[in-house]
Amino acid sequence: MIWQQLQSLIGSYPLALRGLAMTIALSLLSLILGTLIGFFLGVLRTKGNRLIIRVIGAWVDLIRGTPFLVQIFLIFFILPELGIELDAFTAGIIALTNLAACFICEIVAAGIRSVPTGQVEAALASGLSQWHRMRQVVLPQAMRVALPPLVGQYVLLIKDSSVVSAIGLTDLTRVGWLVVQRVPNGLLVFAIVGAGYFVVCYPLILLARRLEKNMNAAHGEVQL
Amino acid sequence: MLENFSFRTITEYLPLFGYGFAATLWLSIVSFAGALAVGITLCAMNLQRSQALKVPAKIYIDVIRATPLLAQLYFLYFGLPRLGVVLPELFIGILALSLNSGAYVAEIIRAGILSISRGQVEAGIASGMTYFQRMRLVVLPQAFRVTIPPLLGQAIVLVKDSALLSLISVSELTRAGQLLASDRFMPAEGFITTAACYLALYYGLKTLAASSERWLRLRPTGNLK
Amino acid sequence: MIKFRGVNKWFGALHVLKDITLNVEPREVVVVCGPSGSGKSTLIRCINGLETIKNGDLVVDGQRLGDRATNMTELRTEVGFVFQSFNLYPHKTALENVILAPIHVRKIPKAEAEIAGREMLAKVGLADKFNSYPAELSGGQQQRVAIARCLCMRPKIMLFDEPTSALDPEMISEVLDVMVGVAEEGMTMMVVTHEMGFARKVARRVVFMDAGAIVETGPPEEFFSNPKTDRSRAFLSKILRH
Amino acid sequence: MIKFRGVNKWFGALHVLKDITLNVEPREVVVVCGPSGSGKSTLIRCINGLETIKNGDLVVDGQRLGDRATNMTELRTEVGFVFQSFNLYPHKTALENVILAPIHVRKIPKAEAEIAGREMLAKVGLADKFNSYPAELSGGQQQRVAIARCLCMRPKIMLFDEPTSALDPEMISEVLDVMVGVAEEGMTMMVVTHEMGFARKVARRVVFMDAGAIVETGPPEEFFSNPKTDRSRAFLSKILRH
Amino acid sequence: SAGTLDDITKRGELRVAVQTQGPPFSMVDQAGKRTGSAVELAELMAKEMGVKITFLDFDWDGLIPALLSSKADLLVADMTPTLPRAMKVAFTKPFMFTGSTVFAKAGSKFGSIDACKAAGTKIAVLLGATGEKVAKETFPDADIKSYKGGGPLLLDAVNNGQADCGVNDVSAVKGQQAAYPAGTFTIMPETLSKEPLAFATRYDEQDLLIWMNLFLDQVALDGRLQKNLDYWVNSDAWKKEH
Ligand SMILES: Nc1ncnc2c1ncn2[C@@H]1O[C@H](COP(=O)(O)OP(=O)(O)OP(=O)(O)O)[C@@H](O)[C@H]1O
Ligand SMILES: Nc1ncnc2c1ncn2[C@@H]1O[C@H](COP(=O)(O)OP(=O)(O)OP(=O)(O)O)[C@@H](O)[C@H]1O
Ligand SMILES: [Mg+2]
Ligand SMILES: [Mg+2]
Repeated sequence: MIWQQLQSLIGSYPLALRGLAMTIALSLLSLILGTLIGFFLGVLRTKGNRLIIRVIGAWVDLIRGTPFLVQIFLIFFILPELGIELDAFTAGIIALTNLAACFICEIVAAGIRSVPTGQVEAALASGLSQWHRMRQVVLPQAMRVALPPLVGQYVLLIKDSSVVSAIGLTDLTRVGWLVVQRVPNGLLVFAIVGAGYFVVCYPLILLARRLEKNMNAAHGEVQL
Repeated sequence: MLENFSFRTITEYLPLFGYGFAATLWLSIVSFAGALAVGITLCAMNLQRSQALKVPAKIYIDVIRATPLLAQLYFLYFGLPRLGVVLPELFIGILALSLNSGAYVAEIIRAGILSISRGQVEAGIASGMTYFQRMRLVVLPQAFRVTIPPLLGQAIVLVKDSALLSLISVSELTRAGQLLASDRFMPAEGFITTAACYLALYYGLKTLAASSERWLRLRPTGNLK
Repeated sequence: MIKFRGVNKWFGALHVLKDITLNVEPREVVVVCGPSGSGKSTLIRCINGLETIKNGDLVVDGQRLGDRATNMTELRTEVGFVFQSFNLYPHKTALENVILAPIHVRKIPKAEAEIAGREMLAKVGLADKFNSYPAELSGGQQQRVAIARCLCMRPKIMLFDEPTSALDPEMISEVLDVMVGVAEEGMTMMVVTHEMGFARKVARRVVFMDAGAIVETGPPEEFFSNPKTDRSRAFLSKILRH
Repeated sequence: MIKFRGVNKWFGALHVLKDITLNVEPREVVVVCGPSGSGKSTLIRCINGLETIKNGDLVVDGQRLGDRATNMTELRTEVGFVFQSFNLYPHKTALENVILAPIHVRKIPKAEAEIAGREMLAKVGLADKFNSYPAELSGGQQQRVAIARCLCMRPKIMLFDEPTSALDPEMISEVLDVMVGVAEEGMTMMVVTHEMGFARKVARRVVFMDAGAIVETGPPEEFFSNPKTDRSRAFLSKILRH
Repeated sequence: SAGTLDDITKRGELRVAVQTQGPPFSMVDQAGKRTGSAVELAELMAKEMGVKITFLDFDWDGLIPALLSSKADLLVADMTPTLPRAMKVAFTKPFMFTGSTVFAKAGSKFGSIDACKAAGTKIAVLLGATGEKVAKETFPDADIKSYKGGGPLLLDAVNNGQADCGVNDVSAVKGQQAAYPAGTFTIMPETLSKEPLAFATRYDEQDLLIWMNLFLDQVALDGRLQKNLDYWVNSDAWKKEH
């Protein structure tokens, strides 16, 4: 029986590859866009005017505080009522990008806040403009602090991307649901789905750990 | 969908949402307590010198972080019965959430402990404290303060993750919204009400995190030169 | 060059600068000393606008601070500032630290800035450290890079906030030597320091502050040998005792 | 009391302690000085086992370090250590800092420990700061709490690693005064410091280290006025110049 | 105003929302191609309209929103047209009738409907499906567990022992047990209810609704409906080819 099921599963590999490709495409696109927007928002969150800071803060709270599924539904099904018609892929990218940007914004803001004020003052004292202070002095140092949690967040976002299957995109998790209709063995099917995510996520986790270690080495690692 | 948004139907389903809210709340609390236990154990293993304890903890944490909760949940739900262990769904759900969040909690606590300066540990060594005295009297009380805000952040994640338990027939908040959507075909009403409930939980936890942070800042710790 | 007239400053309820009036002439070297928390750092940080003043007049290089017409960024390029904790950019090499502001603020071509930067680093005795990162340098070397970084902007005024107090004893002299060199070339300088040897050698005036006010001013020989107020006497007895 | 015989230590490829031989008698006060990186900290950290030695003999209070029979935890209760950066426990008040080890290591009842702790804090001049947290104390006050914390364990030996070098100039004297008091009560002390006034006043011997080796030892008067080696002469010229 | 049918003709495309709830109605075969009884009926509809067909594949959660927000023209699934549901969407005539049945693992003590009525029996149903309602009425003392994700998971749950028996649409159960070795399950001969299955459109698509009803009449008359049901629902014939 298991043997039969396995055979049947192996036959589904084109579907699985398509799902994996969809997961990777969704994640890659939205992570790149989300990182860019997240950086921009993160800088505004620490340096912008008070109103902007509050608006960004409220938006981040709203996105972090509600289920991602609901966000996708609103974008895909409710936006058309306001005249914004989107196909499923675009809607998925927008929802994931928005989610990514909100989390990344917080990480970047924390990184910027961790740069010692002395650094900003030194830049200020030598007459560097706000843009150069950010670009040359603050961001490169904030990056060192932000990079490990950023990569860690990528892993979480890749896993969150599975929710977009609710609006009809056939990603890796969705393939699991489709296959389990024909091969009704939840354990086997979702173990394989899990392995698919592992293949994508584990290198990122290793990267995050590596970055963290480099940072600690630079700051002198603490031993107990 | 929005122009016929029916608040009246929502009020009809309100008791169901109330029940779901309470269920999500208590099973999140229990799962988080479990996650703390799992996390502390894993972290203790991870900080040992012995590779026999360290390596399994590391592998566990990596595997949990690199795979989706859904896969872990099904792994327990369909896997345990094959080993002859049949447990109620609720129990399996709480177990899965605890085991999943525990891996993240372990990393948070580890970061907290490692953030304590070497000098603090040395001061303990120099005054003749044993390893456990140092941990208990010097390191952990300080690490505890550092970890409270990120732990509450993890609690927020856990509350939202608990929605997945509706898949293994645990009735909670998400389930209430789905019922409204499938009985009455009112998805907008169902999901927006669900989202509002989660948002309320989120703000509760966030307020707690903010006030704990303020409390921690009031109590002088001070980064010394 | 620097003119304080009736300057006051508060941090919340704390009155940190009380009615400060002080005049620093071009090419003059002034040493500021006083107990911890007396407002020395605040005083010199006001000069290049790292702190803003509440009332009174503060005129630097002919421009009144707080005026609309005064372009702070431009003014700051004329005023160098050396910090107690060096504040070198840790992600840039010594040379990159030195040429960053000339390139982006003074808009000097990179090649040209590099030549000037190397020259300046050589002048402070770091000809062999162009490509070292701050973390690879000793404290004394870092502070000398910081001084070179200021000098490279060719400022008219240089401010130092306890430039040697984070250094090991043997490194102090190498930094002070560089500062003496700068002073002797005719730079206008205000230096917060407790290094009395330095004050004796190059300062034209010592300013003693306590609790936010200037208590005593005078030439160093007079101030050290014959302090006029009880407070300065008590202070000097503490720091000179060992 | 402390006996180094042919002690060597490496950090990786770096030979930090080279064939150290040194004897500290009971009630003797020894000052260790030398350039940064010469191994002073490493030397005294070996004494209470914060660092382990590679070879040679190190006997403290009659017990040989590295021996199976030697209980390091017990030995450490007899050896107090004062750090350059104080290392007070930031989550405990001054009094709690002082009584923590007596209660948990010496197993003294809390009430009794509190009485002794208050007494000790009063002795270092902090009778009004029992319930202050470290962050509420100045550097000099923090270092005095750290000294009281050691004294409360009633150690036979006290080790100080640059106890005043993180302090503002006026706070140095209050800490040194306390240390002079401890020395005069007959404590065996090894002090890494560059405070020559302190060395002159209480040290019986000054040990000068360079590049991991003891280069010169002698009574302070002799060492300061008439250093025997070129290296100690160069070093002294640097730190005494200002 | 132009009706939906005009829109479809102009677009050249019929957009159909489906849920992949499992054989025999809607499934994905090994090659990844969408197929099943309901799917083939929809394809037939498009053929008769002379347009191409696009399937939009949703979860149960997304199915109704897709129709209501006009992402899809119609909804093709094994959906029971209940009266509360019909308050929101317009159902066609039923294309077939079925009923909920009870199944259990072969050889278990749950061999009859009465045996399943025992208090505490764990009964697996699909969330939101009619089987859920029926089970609640028929087994008031049982422990009803609602699953999401399609009928096959009910079989898996019963097979694994997470539930004692399951309640679902009889044709679905018969179709889905095909994935297991023959004789794994006992399917009770009685049906608990008689339920129509119908397609759904919106009430603002009256022209489409009329057309679909006509279509169902036509295919019933010319035997194409029966052929479809015989192939997919009333026999195992499909299993050989899919
Ligand atoms: N940003 C700030 N906010 C509130 N109070 C401040 C701030 N900066 C300094 N102060 C306070 O203002 C007073 C004067 O500080 P300032 O740093 O100018 O003293 P200082 O003479 O430089 O002391 P030190 O020798 O310790 O550097 C101190 O009491 C200090 O606590
Ligand atoms: N844990 C360590 N690992 C590797 N090298 C070390 C370590 N601790 C110290 N060193 C190196 O050993 C040498 C001696 O260090 P030590 O701290 O004993 O010098 P020191 O005389 O106390 O200097 P300072 O006056 O700067 O405190 C230095 O070159 C230092 O870089
Ligand atoms: Mg200052
Ligand atoms: Mg040292």
